[in-house]
Order: sequence, then structure tokens, then C-alpha cells
Amino acid sequence: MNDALNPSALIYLLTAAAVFGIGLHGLLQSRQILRQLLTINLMGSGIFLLLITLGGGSDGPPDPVPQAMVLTGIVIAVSATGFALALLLRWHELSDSTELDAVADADAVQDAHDE
Amino acid sequence: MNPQEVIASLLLLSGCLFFIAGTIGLLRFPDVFSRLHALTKADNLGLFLICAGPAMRREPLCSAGLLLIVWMLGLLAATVSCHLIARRAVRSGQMEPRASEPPACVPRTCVPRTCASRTCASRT
Amino acid sequence: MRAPDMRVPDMRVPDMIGLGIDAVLALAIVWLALQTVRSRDLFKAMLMFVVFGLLMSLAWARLHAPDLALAEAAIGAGITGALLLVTWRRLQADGHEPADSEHPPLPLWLRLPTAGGASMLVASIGWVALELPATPGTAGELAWQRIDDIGVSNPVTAVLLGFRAYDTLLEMAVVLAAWLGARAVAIELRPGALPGPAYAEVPLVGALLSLVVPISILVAVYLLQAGGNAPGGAFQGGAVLAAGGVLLCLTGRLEAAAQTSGLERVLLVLGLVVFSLAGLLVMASGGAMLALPGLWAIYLVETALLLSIAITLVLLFAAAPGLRRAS
Amino acid sequence: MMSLILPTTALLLLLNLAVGLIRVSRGPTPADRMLAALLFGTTTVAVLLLLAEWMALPALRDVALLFVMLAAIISVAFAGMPTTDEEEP
Repeated sequence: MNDALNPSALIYLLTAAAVFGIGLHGLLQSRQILRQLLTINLMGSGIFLLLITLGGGSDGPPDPVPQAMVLTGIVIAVSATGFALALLLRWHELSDSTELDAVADADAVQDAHDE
Repeated sequence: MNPQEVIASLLLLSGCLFFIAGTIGLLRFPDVFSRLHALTKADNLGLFLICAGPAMRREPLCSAGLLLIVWMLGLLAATVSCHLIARRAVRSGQMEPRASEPPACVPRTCVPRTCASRTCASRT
Repeated sequence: MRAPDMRVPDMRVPDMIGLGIDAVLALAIVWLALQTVRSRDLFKAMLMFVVFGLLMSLAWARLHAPDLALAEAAIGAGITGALLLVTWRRLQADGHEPADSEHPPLPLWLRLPTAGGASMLVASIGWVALELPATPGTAGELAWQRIDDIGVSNPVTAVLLGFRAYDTLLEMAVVLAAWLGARAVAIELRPGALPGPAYAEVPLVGALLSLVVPISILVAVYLLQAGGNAPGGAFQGGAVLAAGGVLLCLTGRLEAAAQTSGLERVLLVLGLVVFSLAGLLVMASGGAMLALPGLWAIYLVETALLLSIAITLVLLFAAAPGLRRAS
Repeated sequence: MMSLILPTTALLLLLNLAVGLIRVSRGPTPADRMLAALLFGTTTVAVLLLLAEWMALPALRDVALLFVMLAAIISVAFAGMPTTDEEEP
């Protein structure tokens, strides 16, 4: 496969790596749940791009297997995001916070249950 | 190179020109409303020209029909989006009521207030 | 689906322009990802992410993956953006401005190594993968060789419903599980319309709905039908149908109900039930499990999957047990 | 000739789009960012149509159709957002 690496595949490979790195970096440094979800989605997009680039990097017909996997991945990513956003709404209702901060928010949830 | 291709190329390039004009308007115009004005009109004309280019040299009629549908739906989306964005901007007080303005005025004085005047001033 | 290159005499120059397109696209994608992570304003970050989705779809197009471009267009441009903006709206309606935290950001000496290390990790994985000797008989090549056995000429559909049907079945189960989870946590949310303005008095919204919703149904059916021999299929069609439903929710035509109706229950499990039944029936008649016996079976399963995916995504968007027509 | 004009136009439009990113980044109001995102919708559709012709992938026209169909969703979602970012009316 290495001899058939064309420059545009290389470009997208680097893009995939950069997007994943940026997403991971953002996930590590953000505390707000909504932003963390964005960064997780960015990381997912980076992985998708990597899969497709590696599958189609050589000449010839594009590999359908990674395409099918990424297709299911896109649908699962949006479902997981929807679930996470529902969790976020519930968390916000219970703790009146949109961040995950272990000690303080556990207290808040405890208070909400005690009421 | 046949005349059809020449016409198609001209259509594509002029469409590109309208997109660039829209972007210049987006970057240079002073407030939301004039930016909306520049963008929605110029871009949809550009989209039409870009749709018309490939449609010129296309034999099957259904492909040209699809391009036409794309353009019409683009018009609809731009109209509704422009309306909704402008409506929300008006609601949020980015435009002064115009009753006090003289009816025939040069654009510079009767454009809606820009961020420099009321919108940002009252936020501080 | 086979990538046809331009075989024209002046091949060099268009190829170089194509490379330029790739470079601009890649730079814009990376810049958008950076802005999504770095912007202080959360609304700006969400919008950057939506635009990121638009450009990803162009990238799929450049990578000869129109199936993915279709899915990304329906989901990235339609559902994800609306989902994020509506969640933000709900948080604000509860009287909470989801501003960024007061916590100081991590120090630079900690941030730069994490970012650089993460990129280098992925880049090295990519390089290793590229340096691997090409082994004959990858799954994709086998799929291309045996695509005639399945009966559809779109290789992605063939992989989804023929060669790797387990994956597709389990994916449907995962999507359903995501909704069940959302239902479990959202059960105490107030039913009713989304917080926000009523659209009844906005004149253009009615016109938009009366055109876009029927067209979304039409396009969903078209994509399902095209999925056999051209890009398209149940996932893309389901996402388009779901986008139409999301539009109805957004404009207040549909509101959250406290109960799941009988029809919704049927539609939710339809994909799983039809797919499993078809697979089991094949097994009962002597074939391998989930080896669908022909084109009609594939279309039957795909139709069921499309309906299930669409209803599940709309219900996930509404974060509600069910939907009802606005009174 | 068309094999040259089509990618050139696509490249010009993409550069145009990249310049438009400045407006999303600058703002200053959410409406400004939103309308710049609107520009991207239209430009992406145009680029997709050109790529469909150039790469001989007619399916990309379907992608363009999806984009124009769903372009309004994000605006509708945006228009419903409360206006607390700016000032009270």
C-alpha cells in the first residue's frame, strides 16, 4: 500500500491526526459537558477520516468495508450524542450545573434527593 | 471546445464572481441586516449560475431538473433563514425604529444601528 | 461507485488543482476543529462544529465516499446542529447561562504536550498502517469479488446487509438502547413544546414545512430505492426522514408527550424485529444466519431499518418518551 | 477545457469559503455568525455540484440536494434561541 500513497491521502491522513489530537486536547482541558461532547465528536470524526483514508489510500476502487463501518459509526455517534445531551439536561436539573466537578456536584445531587 | 462548453465555463466563472461578491459583502458591510442583504441575494444568483453551467452540457433532462430543484430549494432555504435571522436580530434590539428617520436618506445614515452604537454600549 | 479518474490528456494540471482543493479543505477542517475547542463562547463553538460537519462532508466527497457524504449531510447539517442548539436553549430556559467555567484553563506547559502527544500518536499509527505491506485478500477486496452473490451493486449496502449484517443488526440495537437510556433519564422532563417562540405567527415557516417535509419523505424513499445500485440506503434515508421530523419538532408542530404511543413502539422495534426474523427464518430453512436470500429481503429489511432509525432519532432529539401533534 | 474550469471554480469557491470563516470567528453578534454559516451552506452546495461534475460522481448531486433541503433546520433552531446574549429588546 505504501508505494501507492498519493499526496491527497497524505493530506487527509495528517488532517485526521490533527483533528483527533485537537479533540483530545480539548477534552482534557474543558470542564463543561457540552464542550466535552463537541470534542468527543471531533475525536470521532478524526477516527472516521483515518479509517476512510487508510481504506482508500491506494489506487483502485475504494474499500467498502471501512465505509460501511464509518456509516454505522456516524449514526451511532449522533445517537450517543443525543443520549449524552439528555443526561446533561437531567444532570442540570438535579445539580443546577453544566459541569462535572466531582465533590461539589455530588453534594448538590444529594441535596436534591434529600428535598 | 464547442460553444456549449464555452457558455458553461462562462456561467461557472460568473457564478464564482457572485459568490466572491457575497463574501466581500459579508466581510465589509457594517451590520447584520446589510450583510444578510448582500449574502442571500448574491449567493443565490451565484448558485443559479453554477447550477446552470453543468445543466447546459447535460444530455438527460432529469439531471438538469435535479439541478433546478436544488436551486429552488436553495432559494427557499435562504429566504426563510434570512427572514428568521433578521427577525431574531430585530427582536434582540439590533435595529432602531425608523420612524424618526427622514424617508429619503442616504444609506449611510439610515442603516440600522451598528454594534458601535446601542447594542454594545448597553451591554457594558 | 468505482472511482473513475479523469482520463484526459491534460491530466496533470487538474490533478494539481485537486490537490489544492484537498489542501484548502484540510486546512479549513483543522482550523475549524481548533476553533471549536478554543473559542470561549460556547455558541460559537457549536456553530464551528456545525460548519466542521459541512466541510467533513466535502472531504468525504473528495475521498470518493458519497455514501458517507450523504449521511454526514443529513446528520451533520441537520440533526446534530439542531440537537446542540436546542440543548443550549433548554439550559437557558431553565435560567442557566451555560457560560464557560470560572476554573482557570490548564497551564500551557500541560496543554501543549497533551495536544502534541495526541497528534503524534495518531500520526504514527497512521504511518505504521501505511507502511504495512499490502496483504492480498482484505475484507474489501473479498467484498468486491463476491458482490454478485448479494445482488446489489452498491458495495457499501452489500457490506452492511450482506457481509457484515451482524454489525448492522447490533448497530440498530445500540441506537435503540441510546433512546431507552435517554427516555429513562428524561422521563421527568416537562412534556410539551420546546421552550422558545411560537412559530404560528411567522408566515414563512408554514411554507417551508409544507415543502421540506414532503420532500424529505420523498428523498428518503428515493435514497432507500437508490441504495441498491448507487450511494444511498437505509441509514441515509432514515437520517433524512428524521431531519424532517426534527424540523416539525423545532417549529412546534410536534411536541413531547408523556407516553410512547402504540405506533411509536411498533416503529421503534420494527427494524430489529424484521431483521432478526429474516435472519432466523433463513437459518431455519438451512442457510447461514442473517444471509438474506435476495434483493426483496434486503429491501424489506432496509425499509424496516429506515423507519426505526428515523423514529429513534426524532425521539432522541425530542428527549421524550413520545410525540404528539401540537394542539 | 471543462476538466480545468470545474476544479478551478471549486477551488475558488473553497478559498471564498475559507475567507468567510473570518466572519464566523469575528461575530460580533450570534446573528452574524449564523449568517456566515448560511453562506457556507450555499457555497458547499455549489462546490458539491462542481465536484459531482468533475469527479464524475453523480451521487454528489444528491448530497447537494440534502444540503439545500436541510439548510433551513439550523436557522430555525437558531431563531428559537433566546436573545440573552445581546441586549433586552
